[in-house]
Amino acid sequence: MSAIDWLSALLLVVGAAFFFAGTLGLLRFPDVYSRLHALAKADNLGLGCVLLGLALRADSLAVAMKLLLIWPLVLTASAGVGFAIARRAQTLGIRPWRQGDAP
Amino acid sequence: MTLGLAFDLLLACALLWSAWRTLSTPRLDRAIILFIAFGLLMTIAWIRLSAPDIALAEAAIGAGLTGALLLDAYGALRQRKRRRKAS
Amino acid sequence: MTTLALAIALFLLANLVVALVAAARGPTSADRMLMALLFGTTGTGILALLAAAGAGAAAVDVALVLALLAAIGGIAFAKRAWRARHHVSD
Amino acid sequence: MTSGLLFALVGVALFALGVAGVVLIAQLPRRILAFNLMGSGAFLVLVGLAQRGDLPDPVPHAMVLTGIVVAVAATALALALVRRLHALTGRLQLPEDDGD
Repeated sequence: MSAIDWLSALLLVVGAAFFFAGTLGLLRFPDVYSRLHALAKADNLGLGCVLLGLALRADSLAVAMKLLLIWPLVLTASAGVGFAIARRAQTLGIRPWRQGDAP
Repeated sequence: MTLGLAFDLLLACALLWSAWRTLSTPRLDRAIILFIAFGLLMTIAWIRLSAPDIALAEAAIGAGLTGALLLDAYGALRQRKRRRKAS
Repeated sequence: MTTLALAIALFLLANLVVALVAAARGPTSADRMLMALLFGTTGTGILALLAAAGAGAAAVDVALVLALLAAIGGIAFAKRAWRARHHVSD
Repeated sequence: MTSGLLFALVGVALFALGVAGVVLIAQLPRRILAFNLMGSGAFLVLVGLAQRGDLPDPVPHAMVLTGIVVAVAATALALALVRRLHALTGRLQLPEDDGD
């Protein structure tokens, strides 16, 4: 195995770890806003690392570019959705969680 | 190859479980979100069956369009019910 | 290397199943919608990994479409379906 | 292929679940969901059993592709009818289902 293969495997494992952290945060965090924060971790870093790791070992340049194209797309989409949900939550009067509140 | 079999088995269990919960939950919003998750699992199942054309249609229609349609209808029904109650 | 991609796809699928169980009994409807968004992202990752594990380059196209359209559900939820405050017992 | 057979069996179970839902659930939007699950089960059976040889049979693939599009059109029509029924009568059930 060459260095590229090792780097790609490392990136895949790191991405999976970020996905796991995002799921865990979504399960454990107390309110909508902090759960959005956990979701953004899985979206941006987890998927980014997985896609970068896959692009490093893609067969052709076209496939690698297509894999890397997914990432900015997901970044834009998740930023838009996160903004829409957070603003709607604020409009509906959901208060952010503070230390000392019941979780 | 046994790893692929494990993947298929887990995917089959997830499909059946989400379908069962979609039908058994009495609340409509819960059922709709479980149905969106079901469409996504179906997309992965089509890829496992080496049918990328169907997976493409299912991803666009099953996960995107049908989910948006159902959520929109749910919002409209809910708003009308509230207005009726208020008047 | 194909084995590693398939193993990580399996791990992400297990992740997805855990989130699915949590979404089915989650406290508020907004949290369930966030779970659905997480499904979209994780599903994109699984499809890309399956493409590397032997499903062919067409799976990457499916991942691209899924990444685009998973967001539409979230926007539809925030704009149309999320009307009133959902309490825990709602 | 063993995965084709596995998913065909899952499709049979999904079809059974969907039929039970269409018959037993009175609330109309949830009945539409059951109808969709039924369709997905039928599609899985078709494609799963088409995976016999080295190359999959393309005819069931084309039929399923058409079926998915028809299913979403039928869902949209059914949802429009349900919204109309709710606007006119304020109910989400058909009249003959009210009794039980």
